[in-house]
Amino acid sequence: MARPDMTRHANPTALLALAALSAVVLVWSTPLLWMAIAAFRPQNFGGLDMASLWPDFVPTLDNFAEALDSADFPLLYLNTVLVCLGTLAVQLTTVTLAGYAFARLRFRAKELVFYGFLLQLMLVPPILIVPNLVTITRLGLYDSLLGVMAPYFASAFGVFLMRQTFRTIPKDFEEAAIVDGATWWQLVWRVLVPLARPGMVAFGIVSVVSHWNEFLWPLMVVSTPDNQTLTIGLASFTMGAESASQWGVIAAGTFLVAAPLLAAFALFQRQFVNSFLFSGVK
Amino acid sequence: ATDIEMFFPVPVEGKLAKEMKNLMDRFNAEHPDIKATAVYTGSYDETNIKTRAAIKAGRPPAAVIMSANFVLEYQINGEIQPLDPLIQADGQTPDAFMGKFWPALHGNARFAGKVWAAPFHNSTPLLYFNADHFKAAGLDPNNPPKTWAEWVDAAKKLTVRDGDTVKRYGLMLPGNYDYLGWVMTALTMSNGGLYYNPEFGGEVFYDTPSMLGALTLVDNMAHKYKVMPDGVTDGKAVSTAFFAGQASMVVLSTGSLSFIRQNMKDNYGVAFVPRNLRNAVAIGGASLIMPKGLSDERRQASWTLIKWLTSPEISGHWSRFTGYFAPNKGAYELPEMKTFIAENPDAKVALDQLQYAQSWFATYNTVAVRKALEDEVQAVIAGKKKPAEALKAAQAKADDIMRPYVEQTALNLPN
Amino acid sequence: MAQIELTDVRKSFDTTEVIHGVDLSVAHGRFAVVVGPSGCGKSTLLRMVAGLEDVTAGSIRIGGRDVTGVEPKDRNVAMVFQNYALYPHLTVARNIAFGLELRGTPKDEIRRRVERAADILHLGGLLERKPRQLSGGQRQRVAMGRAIVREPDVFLFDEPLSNLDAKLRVTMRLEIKRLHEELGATSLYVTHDQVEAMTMGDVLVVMNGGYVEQIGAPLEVYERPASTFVASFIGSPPMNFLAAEVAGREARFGDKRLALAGHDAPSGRATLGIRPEHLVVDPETACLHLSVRMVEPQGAETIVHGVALDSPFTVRLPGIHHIRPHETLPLAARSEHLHLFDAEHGRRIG
Amino acid sequence: MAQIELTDVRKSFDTTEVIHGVDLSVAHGRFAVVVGPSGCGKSTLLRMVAGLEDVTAGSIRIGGRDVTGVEPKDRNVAMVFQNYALYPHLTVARNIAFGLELRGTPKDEIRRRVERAADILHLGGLLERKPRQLSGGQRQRVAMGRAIVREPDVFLFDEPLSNLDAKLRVTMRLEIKRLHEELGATSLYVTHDQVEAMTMGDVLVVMNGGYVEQIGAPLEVYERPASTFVASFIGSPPMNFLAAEVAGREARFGDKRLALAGHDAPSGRATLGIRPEHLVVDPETACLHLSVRMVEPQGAETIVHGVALDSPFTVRLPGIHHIRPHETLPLAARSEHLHLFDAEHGRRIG
Amino acid sequence: MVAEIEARVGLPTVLARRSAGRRSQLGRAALLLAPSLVFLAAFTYWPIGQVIGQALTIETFGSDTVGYGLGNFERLLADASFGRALLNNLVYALGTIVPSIAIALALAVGLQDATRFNAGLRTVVFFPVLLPLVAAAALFLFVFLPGIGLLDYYLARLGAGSTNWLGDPDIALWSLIGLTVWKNAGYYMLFFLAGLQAIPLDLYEAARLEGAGAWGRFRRITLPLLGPTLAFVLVIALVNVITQVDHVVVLTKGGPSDSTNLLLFYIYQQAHENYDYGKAAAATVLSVAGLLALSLLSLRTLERGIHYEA
Ligand SMILES: Nc1ncnc2c1ncn2[C@@H]1O[C@H](COP(=O)(O)OP(=O)(O)OP(=O)(O)O)[C@@H](O)[C@H]1O
Ligand SMILES: Nc1ncnc2c1ncn2[C@@H]1O[C@H](COP(=O)(O)OP(=O)(O)OP(=O)(O)O)[C@@H](O)[C@H]1O
Ligand SMILES: [Mg+2]
Ligand SMILES: [Mg+2]
Repeated sequence: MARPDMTRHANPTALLALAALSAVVLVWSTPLLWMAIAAFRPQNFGGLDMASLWPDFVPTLDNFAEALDSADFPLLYLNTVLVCLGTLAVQLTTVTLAGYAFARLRFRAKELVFYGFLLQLMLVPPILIVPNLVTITRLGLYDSLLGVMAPYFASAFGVFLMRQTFRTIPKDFEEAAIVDGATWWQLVWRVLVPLARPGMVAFGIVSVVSHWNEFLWPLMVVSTPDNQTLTIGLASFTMGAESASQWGVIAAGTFLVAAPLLAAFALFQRQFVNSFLFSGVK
Repeated sequence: ATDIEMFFPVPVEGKLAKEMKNLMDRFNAEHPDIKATAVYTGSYDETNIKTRAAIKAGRPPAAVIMSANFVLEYQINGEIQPLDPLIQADGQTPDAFMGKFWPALHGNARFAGKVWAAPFHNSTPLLYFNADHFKAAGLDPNNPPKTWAEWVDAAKKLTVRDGDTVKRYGLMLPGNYDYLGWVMTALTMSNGGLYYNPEFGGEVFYDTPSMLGALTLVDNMAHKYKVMPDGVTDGKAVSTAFFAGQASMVVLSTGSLSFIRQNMKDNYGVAFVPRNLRNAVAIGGASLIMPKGLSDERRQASWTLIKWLTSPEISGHWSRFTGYFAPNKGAYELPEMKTFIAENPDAKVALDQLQYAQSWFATYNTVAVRKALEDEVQAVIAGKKKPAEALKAAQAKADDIMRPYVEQTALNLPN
Repeated sequence: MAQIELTDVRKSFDTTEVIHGVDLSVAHGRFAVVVGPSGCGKSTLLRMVAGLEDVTAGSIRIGGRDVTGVEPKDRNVAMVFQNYALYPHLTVARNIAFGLELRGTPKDEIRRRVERAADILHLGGLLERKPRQLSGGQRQRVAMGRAIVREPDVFLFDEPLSNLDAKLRVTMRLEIKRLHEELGATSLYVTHDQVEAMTMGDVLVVMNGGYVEQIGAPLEVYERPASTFVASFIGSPPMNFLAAEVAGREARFGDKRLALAGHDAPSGRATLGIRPEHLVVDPETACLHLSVRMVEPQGAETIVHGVALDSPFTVRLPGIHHIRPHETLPLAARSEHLHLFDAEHGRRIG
Repeated sequence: MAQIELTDVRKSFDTTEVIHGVDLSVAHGRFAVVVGPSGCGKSTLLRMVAGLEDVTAGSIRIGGRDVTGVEPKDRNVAMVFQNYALYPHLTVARNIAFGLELRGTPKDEIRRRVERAADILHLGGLLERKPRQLSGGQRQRVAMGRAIVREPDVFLFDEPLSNLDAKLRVTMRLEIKRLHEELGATSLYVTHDQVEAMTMGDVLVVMNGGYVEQIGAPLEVYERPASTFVASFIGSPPMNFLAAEVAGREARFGDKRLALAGHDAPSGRATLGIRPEHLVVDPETACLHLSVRMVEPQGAETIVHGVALDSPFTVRLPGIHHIRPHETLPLAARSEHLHLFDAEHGRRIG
Repeated sequence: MVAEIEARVGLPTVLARRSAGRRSQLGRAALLLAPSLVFLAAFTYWPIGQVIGQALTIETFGSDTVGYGLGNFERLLADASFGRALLNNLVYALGTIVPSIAIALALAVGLQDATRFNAGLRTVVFFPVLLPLVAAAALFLFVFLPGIGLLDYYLARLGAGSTNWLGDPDIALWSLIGLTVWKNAGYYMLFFLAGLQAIPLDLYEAARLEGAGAWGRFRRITLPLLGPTLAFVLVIALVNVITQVDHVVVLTKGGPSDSTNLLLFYIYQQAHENYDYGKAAAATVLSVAGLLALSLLSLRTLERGIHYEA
């Protein structure tokens, strides 16, 4: 939705605001810009100008080659995609159902149960490692992608988001469907779920981004190299304790990992923002 | 075939992970009845967490390449098994088994009367210096500083100033946790000290003259001579500064050797960590351990793998690839290794220093006890505290952390 | 045969009763309009018939069957909502087909029926559009389509035209009427617009505050409103009221008297009602003098607002009149156009 | 003195011109109503006067001052929005006081003025409520309050009544009119409801597709619409049109002829217009026979829809008539009630 | 289905409806919540139970239980490092939440027009959110590198001297705060963008006519109407400053001299470095309780704000 320009008449305040905005954006983009340049900079362990943002060199793909060589990237991508989408698929189910229940149904102790859900957000990860690994092992999911996903199958954040989304959907739609003869599950799947899509997209972004970039938990659960995810592959050359400073390779590797998300966001950012708009978070 | 998995961290470079996989393929080819998988498990710390979590979850790995100074705690907590029975089953004595490794490595592998680990790759701190800077400052790169006095002198000469701002530091020491403790151990030992009681996991020697001297040296470098940056410098920052010619001398692990060798543009040299009273450093690196709770079959397969990985040939191969030194003395008898040493005299320096190396710091709650000192040393480096008060505080804190253990052991007196 | 019968239907939300016992019967094929001011309970009544609200007491029968506790989907009713409630993610065709799909009607049958509905409603070219690509009137027609395609026993409408502009409202009200004549299904139509009510209904149900005030044919209600409330609600501008004294066949107000031919009202205080359109300017027979305050020329007629006998008073004169504020209009009314209500409760007395 | 003058005002969004050069002058204290179908540019015109939209070409003067490039806040205009735009987080009192607070009016003065506005608009008891606790009509009044409290030179209204129900619309339109008479500020009022336009305006500005079709007093526009568009837009039900042949002082359509007394139309094809209210049922003088399709009794009058000479045709008869579909009504019209438009462009020709 | 209807019709109608209405909702709710609850039970409530149990269990070294009680809490509260971590976290919370929300809000307001250019800028600002932690930490080591790093390199051009961003205990926490603000502002911006679009434009226009300047409109309309969004973002931000600080700890491991030790890392240390599960659990219980209390407070505001909408 295009909004008319509210600072159309140039005045000092507007200019000041514009300047501040530019400054912020500059600060925000600099590390990224550097990363982009460093990724293409030939290995340079001598100069003082490693931080230079001026591409005064012949770009090279060596850094990417080296990063790619450090791990089986196609497999890592595949595993990561599986984890993200698998998690999301289950989450969307659980979160939609629960979100609907909290938004629309009347039952006793609703508030209390809801806060019980929110508890999930507050837990700190390090304390969960051992108990969850024990549970995962008992379920026979140790060293499997399913084991990586399982703890996230319920999502308090998602339930919250979907609850807000459902609340913004006019009751008329439901009542129309009821009169038209919908059973309650037809109501949920054929009317509410399609209407709640923005909320799902918004949640999808949050969920995929966080699982795409997750490191510690996959590292704990997965043992077979065939089951490892991108961040683990990336860590093998960014986190060495005694390692020297291969900034170029690190930058290239980071790009490799972040590129799909970045591309997706750049392409669909309007839809993303809109999905947050309609998701009832406002 | 028996499936076994081995956890391994990558302490240096991404390439290692790949090479480890090659090694495993080779092992599996040579041992058709065993299928070993090398599992990359992050840094040393993460490997530690994962190992423990896996043990708690009832899925212990068959072998782990574990930071050598964590081994003691696994033994204290009863989570690993001694290797003695396996050694003996091979018709060997533990003495003979350990005898294959450099003596400096024994302390962190064999204690409390048993063999708990097999050294896999090891390191010591080394002094790296920029030979070009040496020449420019009128120093002889072939005769690097050997004593603290020469060291200070060299550092002063190498430091380049522009008014009040320093353009180039004469010396940089890694000051992040873990690295700092290791460097301090080296300095204390070089000052005649011990740092901790290698025979008992409940005692550290922080508040001692030898440590005070070492810390005072560091303090002076930073604040009196101003040849070293004020405040903590991360290990990675140190190596970057060294590459960039911003630091003329640095203390880094021998593990960085091959990387520096391959990428350094300026001429460089390596030397022993300078001494005050004696030449001495602590070893670093990792050993192979075997968690408890393995089936006989897996235990045997794991043992086969451990022996294979620590054999002279593999040990030497890995050493050449990584820059760590090979713990197995036999490795250096092999022709490839001899050629390698001849071609890379800097590797020889590391090896030579090994003669003077001692065990690595390991106590009950190693990390916390070490951190007790490191926090205080960092405060000194940052100019927040004086060495004497810092060491008192460190000692008190460390004693406090170790108290439960001490009370159950050394102070658990018969009534 | 699908007549609707409500027997002493009551509804409470929590502890507040908002429908206080409604009896209503709509014969098969009739078009009943429920009209009343905002908040009087029209929607609630309709929603109880649809099954969207529970009935607190009483019973509802459709086509003779007691549906009081029956699920909405088993009542075979269709409803058109005020905001149309078109599913934004479905095309017009799928919106219309939705109810049939839910029931698992065969594909062919659905296509046939949707096409027929589209024909009836002139939606031919729009079937593949999404609701947001439609104008208000088109949306309204799609909502109708969704209702008729199911061939329900009963149609329910909740202010289906209130979101349209004035012109379109007129057009659509004719269209709905035409549709009803074509389909002949029993309909219950809720509105607060008395013009809609008058023009569309076979039967008018006038509600007020949870009670039914009057049920009857539109003109019957217009001609013999049962109460001052109905009298003022039906007809625009609303009926004028004067406090009067009835004595025999005469009504007195101020210093005037008016013969009450054909009225059988008891003597005593009463409220006299005269519709604005029943007053004529006639200096000869004038029984009232209107002091003009404001004039609304509407072209076809002129509405004159003013004060007579200390009460606000409105006159509706056909055609164009050049009347200015502060003039005085002498007004006459015919006796048969007078309404009498009891002074206390406003019930019709003659 | 705050007359509004627009001189050849044009507006383009991107490359599309939506206002094609409007000249308009509203004298001080007059109430001008801009009326036209949806999308014709009414709001855009109003917003340009308010300063909320830039003017692409032309100039706007308020009270003689050229305000074309002036910030909205410096134009001393107040505007009532269609959705009222009440600040949901502020009480009624603070909503009304908002503009004054911004200008740093002293607290006392604000209180005094808010109270006066509340008095005028009967908002007394509501001052501490939040907008969501108000009914539609109350919100509308608060929006008015917000406008009048600033004592602006010019009032702008953008369909302020379109969100109210029928009854309330009638009441509020009288109220706004009364208020205007009380305050006397120049007003520009946008609506698409021709009844509002007719009854409220001193001046009517009829727009269509970005052009002004006619400017004039309401009755003038009603009596002599400048085009078929105006003729059909002003008046409800809309004017009936028939294709006719003008020859001399006679119009022929079908096999009928009608004398055109007082019309000076050139001979040739033309469109003949007759308003529904100007037809009478008269078998004697009938010139048209209406085949009845639908009857809408409205109490005070009866609207009859049907077909005559193959064109849809509507008749508005005063009072109650019991006419049934399929009857035929003989209709007569008086010559002075006929309108003639050129057949091609629909401009008035007599 | 038919049988069900018949059964119901047979009952006295009022009674049947009543019970049908109420019971089916509770049952349905249970059915809908069940999938989530199963996973929550396994991966949230069970660990919480264990943590609470652990917090109340007194152990000696080697994990031998010697009793139950509040001993762990006593030890925790007596631990200076915990106090330090708590204080650091407080500074970190204030230092990150306030500026990142302020910047996010400013960015959202500045970038709310959906032009192509703004879309690009939004992507730039959002990008840090997409950056994997394991890499971000390594990269920021470079950014903060004294003398050579990105920050010093360009600050030097502005005439500033070299700063030991991560090595100076007085500065390190603030460097990390800067990093966190950089990383999170884009995320919060997204929510604000959504919130902004929900504010009717005509409110701004009304305010403009009444004489409100850009700042006046922001302060008097945007800010109050964004209340619910603000509350929501606040909850997220609060949760983040406790549970999402890995990039911080990976960079400095809490150092130097504990100056960047935060609650989460303290818990991590207790659990995984010192094997003091009791203390770790006690700290967890306290932090979860605190977070929950604060979040509920914020959520209340959120729910209240929703009623602005008519
Ligand atoms: N779900 C509900 N809970 C509580 N009270 C309600 C509920 N629905 C309606 N009411 C109340 O019941 C009364 C009748 O409401 P209803 O919606 O039927 O009125 P209506 O005649 O349709 O009005 P409108 O013309 O404004 O739509 C009102 O007082 C309303 O406040
Ligand atoms: N911001 C805008 N950008 C592009 N086109 C616009 C914009 N605002 C209005 N228009 C177009 O300008 C024309 C006139 O719009 P305007 O809103 O003035 O009509 P209106 O007469 O007020 O209609 P309505 O009765 O529906 O309010 C329409 O075609 C509309 O699509
Ligand atoms: Mg209603
Ligand atoms: Mg408009």
